[in-house]
Amino acid sequence: MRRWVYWVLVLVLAAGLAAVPALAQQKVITFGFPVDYTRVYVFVAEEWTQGMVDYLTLMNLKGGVGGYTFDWRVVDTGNEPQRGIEAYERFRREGATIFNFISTPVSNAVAPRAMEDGVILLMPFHGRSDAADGQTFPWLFSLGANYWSQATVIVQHILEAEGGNLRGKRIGLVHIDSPFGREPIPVLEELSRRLGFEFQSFAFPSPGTEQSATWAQVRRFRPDWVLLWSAGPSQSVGVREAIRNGFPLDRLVSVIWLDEKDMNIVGAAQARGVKRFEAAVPGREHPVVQEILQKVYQEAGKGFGKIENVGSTYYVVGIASVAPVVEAVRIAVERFGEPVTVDKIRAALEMVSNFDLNGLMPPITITPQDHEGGGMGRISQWDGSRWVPVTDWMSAFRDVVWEMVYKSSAQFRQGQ
Amino acid sequence: MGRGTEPVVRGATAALEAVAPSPAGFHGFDAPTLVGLVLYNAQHFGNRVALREKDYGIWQEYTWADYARHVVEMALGLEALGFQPGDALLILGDNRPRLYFGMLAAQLLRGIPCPMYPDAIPAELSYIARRVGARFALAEDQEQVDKFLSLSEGAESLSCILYDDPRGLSMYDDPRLISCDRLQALGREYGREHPGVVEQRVGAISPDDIAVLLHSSGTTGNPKGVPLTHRQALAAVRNAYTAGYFGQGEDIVAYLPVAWVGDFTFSVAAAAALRFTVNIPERQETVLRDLREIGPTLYFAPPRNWDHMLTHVQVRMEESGRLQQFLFKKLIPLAVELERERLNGRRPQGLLGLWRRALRWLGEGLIYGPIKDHLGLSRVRHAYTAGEAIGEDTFLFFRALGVNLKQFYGQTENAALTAAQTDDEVKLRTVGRPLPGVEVRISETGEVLLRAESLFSGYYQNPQATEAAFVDGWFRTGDAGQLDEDGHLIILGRVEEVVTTATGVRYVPQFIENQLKFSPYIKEAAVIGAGKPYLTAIICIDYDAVGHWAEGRGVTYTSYADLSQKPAVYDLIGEVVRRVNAQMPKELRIRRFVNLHKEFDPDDGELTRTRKLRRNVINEHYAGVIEALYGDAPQVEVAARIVYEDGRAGVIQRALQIRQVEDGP
Amino acid sequence: MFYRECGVRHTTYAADRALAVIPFERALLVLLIVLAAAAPWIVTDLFLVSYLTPWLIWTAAVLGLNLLMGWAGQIHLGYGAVMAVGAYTAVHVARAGAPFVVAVAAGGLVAAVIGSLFGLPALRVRGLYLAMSTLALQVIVDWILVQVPAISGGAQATLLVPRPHIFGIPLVTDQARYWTAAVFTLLVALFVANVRRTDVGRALIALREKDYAAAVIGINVFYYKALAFFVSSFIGGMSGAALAFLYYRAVTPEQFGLNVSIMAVAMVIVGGLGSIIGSFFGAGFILLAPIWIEHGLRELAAALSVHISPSTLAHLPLVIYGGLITGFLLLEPLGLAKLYDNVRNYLRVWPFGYTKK
Amino acid sequence: MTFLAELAINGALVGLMYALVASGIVLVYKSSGVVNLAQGGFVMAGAYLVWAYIARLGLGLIPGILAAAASMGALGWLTERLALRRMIGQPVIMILMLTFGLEVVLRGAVPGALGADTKPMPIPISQAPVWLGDILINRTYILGGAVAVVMVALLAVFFRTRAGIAMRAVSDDHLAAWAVGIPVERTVALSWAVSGAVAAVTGVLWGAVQGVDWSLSLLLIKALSVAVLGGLDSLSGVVLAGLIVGVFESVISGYVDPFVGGGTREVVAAVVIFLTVLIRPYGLFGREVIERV
Repeated sequence: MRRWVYWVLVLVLAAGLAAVPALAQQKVITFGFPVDYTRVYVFVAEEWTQGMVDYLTLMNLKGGVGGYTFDWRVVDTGNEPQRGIEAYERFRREGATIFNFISTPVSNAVAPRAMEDGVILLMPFHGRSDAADGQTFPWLFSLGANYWSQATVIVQHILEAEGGNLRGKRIGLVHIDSPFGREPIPVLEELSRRLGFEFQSFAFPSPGTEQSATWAQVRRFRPDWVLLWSAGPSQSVGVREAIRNGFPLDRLVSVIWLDEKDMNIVGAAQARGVKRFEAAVPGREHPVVQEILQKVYQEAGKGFGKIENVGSTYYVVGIASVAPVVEAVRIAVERFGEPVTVDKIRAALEMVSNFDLNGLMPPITITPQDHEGGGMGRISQWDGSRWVPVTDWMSAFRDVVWEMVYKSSAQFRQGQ
Repeated sequence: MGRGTEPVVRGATAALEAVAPSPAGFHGFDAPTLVGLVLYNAQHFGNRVALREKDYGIWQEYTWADYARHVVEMALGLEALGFQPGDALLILGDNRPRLYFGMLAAQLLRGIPCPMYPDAIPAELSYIARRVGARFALAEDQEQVDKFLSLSEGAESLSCILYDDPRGLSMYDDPRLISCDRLQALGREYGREHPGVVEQRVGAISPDDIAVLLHSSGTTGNPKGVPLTHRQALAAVRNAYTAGYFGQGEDIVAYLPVAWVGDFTFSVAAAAALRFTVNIPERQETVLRDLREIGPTLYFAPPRNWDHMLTHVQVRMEESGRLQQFLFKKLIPLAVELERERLNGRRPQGLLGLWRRALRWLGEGLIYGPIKDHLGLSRVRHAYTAGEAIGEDTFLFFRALGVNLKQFYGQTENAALTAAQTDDEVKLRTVGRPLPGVEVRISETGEVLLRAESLFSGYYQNPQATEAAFVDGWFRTGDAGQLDEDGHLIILGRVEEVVTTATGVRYVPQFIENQLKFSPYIKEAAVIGAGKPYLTAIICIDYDAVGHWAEGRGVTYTSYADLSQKPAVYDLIGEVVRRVNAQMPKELRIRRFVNLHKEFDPDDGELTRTRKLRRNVINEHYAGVIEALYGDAPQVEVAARIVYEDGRAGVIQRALQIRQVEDGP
Repeated sequence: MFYRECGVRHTTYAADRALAVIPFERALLVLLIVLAAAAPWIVTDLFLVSYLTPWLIWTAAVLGLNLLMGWAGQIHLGYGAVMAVGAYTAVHVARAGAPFVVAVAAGGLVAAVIGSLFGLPALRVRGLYLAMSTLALQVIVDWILVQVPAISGGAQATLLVPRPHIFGIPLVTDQARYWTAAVFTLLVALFVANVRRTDVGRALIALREKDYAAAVIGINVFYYKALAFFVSSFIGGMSGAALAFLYYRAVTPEQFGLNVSIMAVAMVIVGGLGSIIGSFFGAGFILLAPIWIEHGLRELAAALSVHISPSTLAHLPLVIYGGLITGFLLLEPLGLAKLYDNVRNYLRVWPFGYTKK
Repeated sequence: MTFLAELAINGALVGLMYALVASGIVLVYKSSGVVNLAQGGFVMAGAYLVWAYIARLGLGLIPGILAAAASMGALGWLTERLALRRMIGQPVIMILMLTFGLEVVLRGAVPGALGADTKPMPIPISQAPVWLGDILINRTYILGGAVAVVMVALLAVFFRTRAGIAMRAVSDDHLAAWAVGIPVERTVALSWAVSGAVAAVTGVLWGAVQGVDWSLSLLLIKALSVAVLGGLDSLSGVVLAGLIVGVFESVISGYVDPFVGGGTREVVAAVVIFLTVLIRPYGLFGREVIERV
């Protein structure tokens, strides 16, 4: 018994230690996906990673891009910065040049290293919102609407729904009490000054599985609209509380983190009407998703995860977060020629223009100044079985967003 | 001088120049007295460590300067108390620095230090006290003080009892008691009042003054006083040094009784002449552990200690892990074999030899080195044994480990040093060549005779014994021996031990007993046969070894007596006896033996203090058993007389089994 | 086998209680220090950056906690908060322009003051109740960190750590950071080792065994408990600062959350309560085992070409890791230090089976 | 006023549900003096099992819950049998760490085997609110609070039964209980089994509130606070402590949050604990000097 335990320990640890970094092959671009599979980002990590890897697999099956194929390393970080750093350092030495951590704390902890090391760090829908500032953060790429942009898009939708006038209206923000949850507050405050609506925020502490007191406060505020700003299990709790409190669900707009599973937990039918911000088109109708289903899953049998996940909300987010990089590799080969280096990819990323993957995602245009790519998104609504778009791709109040970005990045530079 | 601020000692150094004028060459032989050497060392090597004693858990060090200061202060204190030249100072206790200081202090005053065995009983004490007319005694602690105080007969003259360790003595109000601290304070005061007295005293000592009065172990009758002069003691040291027996500045352990000649020669004489560092263990019980901390470079132990160490190693190896046992069982026989070949003058040859040498080298790291380290022997340059014959297994085991174990031969009368094996000439059966300066001759009766500068001049106040001990100026050692073709001395046993059976066969019982005792399971053995038709033996089992052996085989037992009578134990001992018998001529084989229910005990007078058998006592105590051994009965009833702690005596009846191992001719 | 103790004798009590009395161990210590100093040339920089550096700093932190838990016997579930206070203080002080060493010391000092507050309940309660009250304080400190943007660093709640300088030399390379961490940990280890040998250390141990009894024999329980919390928090604060400067390079509240506190306690226990070497082992085990198990399993799965879903593969290490903690405690409740001690004793008494005194 | 009442009532009901989690801890502590840090993991495992039995194996709701409770009881019993029994006599902190290790194992094994994504707890409770005048009360909480009260009452009754009395005796003094012939080991194992079953029921309720995933194990912290506040070895103390924590959290955060602009809920609980320990070191109903450090 005793010996058995020792041997298992020795074996596993030795294997971990002996995992010698393999040298990167020729003409391969390696991604590092050290993601949080087991902690806070459990709700999204599996599908998101699956989307990213399946898209890369599809590219490989189609012969790669400009002669380059893709490789990837996936590992769990448990949302712990030190494990993220370890994975980053390890994968970087294994040749990975493009990272996506799907974890704000880990991304933020790695960011200073990535910028020193010259490694591309993707931060779509997590990490630093001010990564949009390409001047300050040349190596960080938001590649999608950051939370400030999401807030403006949602307010824009409310503005349109209310007929262009929000004066006298009340908008509440129910958010998890964390930096992420508090992020939209200054934007909403600024917009409330501009548009004349009354704004109040309601925080609930992490993990947010108990929100009755918060919603009692919300009810007292009698809001016309409520923005739901959390992620994971607390989201369905929030929707439920809204239902219980008799709040009309079509006036409940969530940040990007609300998906089909949340709706099922609430009760698919009961949740009818909930709105959310959307940054990619869910479902299996899109040709790219169809292609993945057919080539990756049916023909090659190389799907990275469960086939049921294909086309889910977070799955397509995954596709949308690597597709621009693949596009950048194509541009790099075209414009700068071989060999493609990380610097060239970075430069090429800043040339990605009006890229929307045949409509799977909003058109994105990245420039050396703007690493967010325009901050576009749309609002969709749960019809009881699926998400139906209620607006077109749009962006709004860019000046407010950029003001926030510059303020925040200035703060960062101060500390440098 | 280290702490030479004190005028007394500074005075002494000036006087010293007269006594020890020339440090040229090996200074020890130019300076003729021990105390002079100590003062010389204090002057020239004042900061070197002379003594180390473990006390309160750490090693308290005394430099030569400290040594000399203590000696001088004690001497002056004694003088202040009225100590006169020729006065004896009885010294009683375990090895303590103060006891050595006291010895030298007495020498400084031309007195006679008279160390005694610490486990001596009052009867012995009072005999010696009476013989030397002692007025002064130096006791280690309360226990020894009590012994002196209890002396009534023969010790009327005892007027002053000094003690070292004051624990438990604060309530004593006997006016004769004086602590050593007080003595030294007195001495300092006396020195201030009598400037120059130290120089005078030092100047007055003669090399022919008695340096110590020892008592021969006295296998029979009362002990005889053996006075040794400075000259004789130093001659012994010189002889040994010239033979390469000692080096300079050795680390030695002082754990054998102060009253034993070896301790005097090693820890006092040689230590002073060759500037040894003498290490004193915390207590007798901690010797083995302290030995490891000391890591002596020169180590003496009687054969029984070596046997004990071997048993200790074997017993602990049996309790060790499988890997260790495997290595031990592979590597030790190899080393023993190599050593045996080496002693026989053969060197490993060829590929096999290379392989075995490689294994030996490996074994040094894996087994030999660690064992030596555990035993405290890894720094030993010279290891010696003497007193009686050492078992071949034991001897070879330690030599195989790489301990340079050698035998020597000596007696109290010759300051312990008569003959010794040298590094190049170790023969299993001999005790080596006579030391340079010692002449050895074998008399017609086979007795070993001696002549040497180190030899004493006569027994203390005992002209009769002195007369009997010398023949034509040669000293009769009383040992039966012979010289082999290389001039090596072979000791067979005591002359008087040669006994004859009823059938006229001559033998030395001790020799057979030693053969038996080489087994780890036998602690003591008495071979009986004088005037009897055949040989029998009384065996005392080794409680630890046999007990351990029994535990390993599921034999349960409650006590020594119980264990000794177990049939399985009889089988075990019977096997040992059979093996010894196999090496003996047919008429010298042991036919029957009995396992005694107790060990022979010096307190019962069955052993001497040096643990030699007192045959007459044994014959008397166990007459019934001996009778049964020569009968047919399978067992015998004994009335065991036991003495309780409080002194009362009682009798216990016991049945002892008798085992037949050999049929008659 | 390697432990040769013949001739090792002490002529003073100081020598008897020296840190390493056996020559072999002294040699081992020197060898380890030399190896540690030469590590940048021996191990890969991945090893240096990802394992050695955080392991050493964590060890320093664990030593601080062990001082409190192992010697003074006080349970502390809010150590992460103490480290956070140290880290944030140091970073803010450094951002205000103070040199690295000053910043770390300031972090330690502020952490010590706030950490002493954690000790307040210890004056009244012990055991689980103390655990709960320190846990409560962890929650409170966490909350303040997150709530006050001036502390946490604005909307992103990430504070970039200024580049540390030591006497004007910037610590830019991984090697420099590693060496600084190594020296820091060595100093902390020496300090803690020496505390153990002093009257303070013995007073703390008396407290641990039974504080009433300690009070009876004249130990000022109040003073020593407060002292233990102060010193331990000081070390914790400095370690937090060291982590921020030498490893994370950016501080976020997640780096010092409740799970970090539990992790620190786990390091102490798995390593061995009251053991210095155990602190090294415990920190290494708890910090690195999950990582290596994760990679190890991944490599094994790849080598055996077994397809396991990435999510399951991510959860397996937790099972193994938790199983190891449980298994270790069942088999060796005294922690890894005891395991080391077993090996040490095995070799010390070699070739014998046990020590006989 | 209605706002206050609503906060208080919902808070009280949630507090009762905390108390239910905590009762599992108290149960084990009472019999063996061990604080089970894996209780959160047990709750999570229980919820997962209920989900798995119902959604995967197609059991009905009640059979599913019963089966899960039985499985969790077995798990609790095994835990004691294989791990805790071997730790008797070890310092408290070691045993704490052991149960923490178990928690880690559960957190890896259960989601790893059954899927890490959040699952709905398939119990049919309407989301429609219950209105009590102007006061809105959460149906799940009503059910939860009711179950909690019933369960704690059942446990209280259980302590009047033969096995329960044996358990109380064991909690008082292991040796003495042994001496009078109470099977101490079996009793301790029983308490673990019951606590496992309670965890399954708790898992159903909390799973219905927040969905089934690993984050259920986070309930441990809250439950631990409640248990300590109640005094660790008192069931009535746990109920009261649950009410206090629930009400205080709810009411204070309801009034204070808007001013500080953050969620004060957890901090309120923390402050309550901190102050309790300072003022009443052994909780509300705890026996003094019961810790065995």
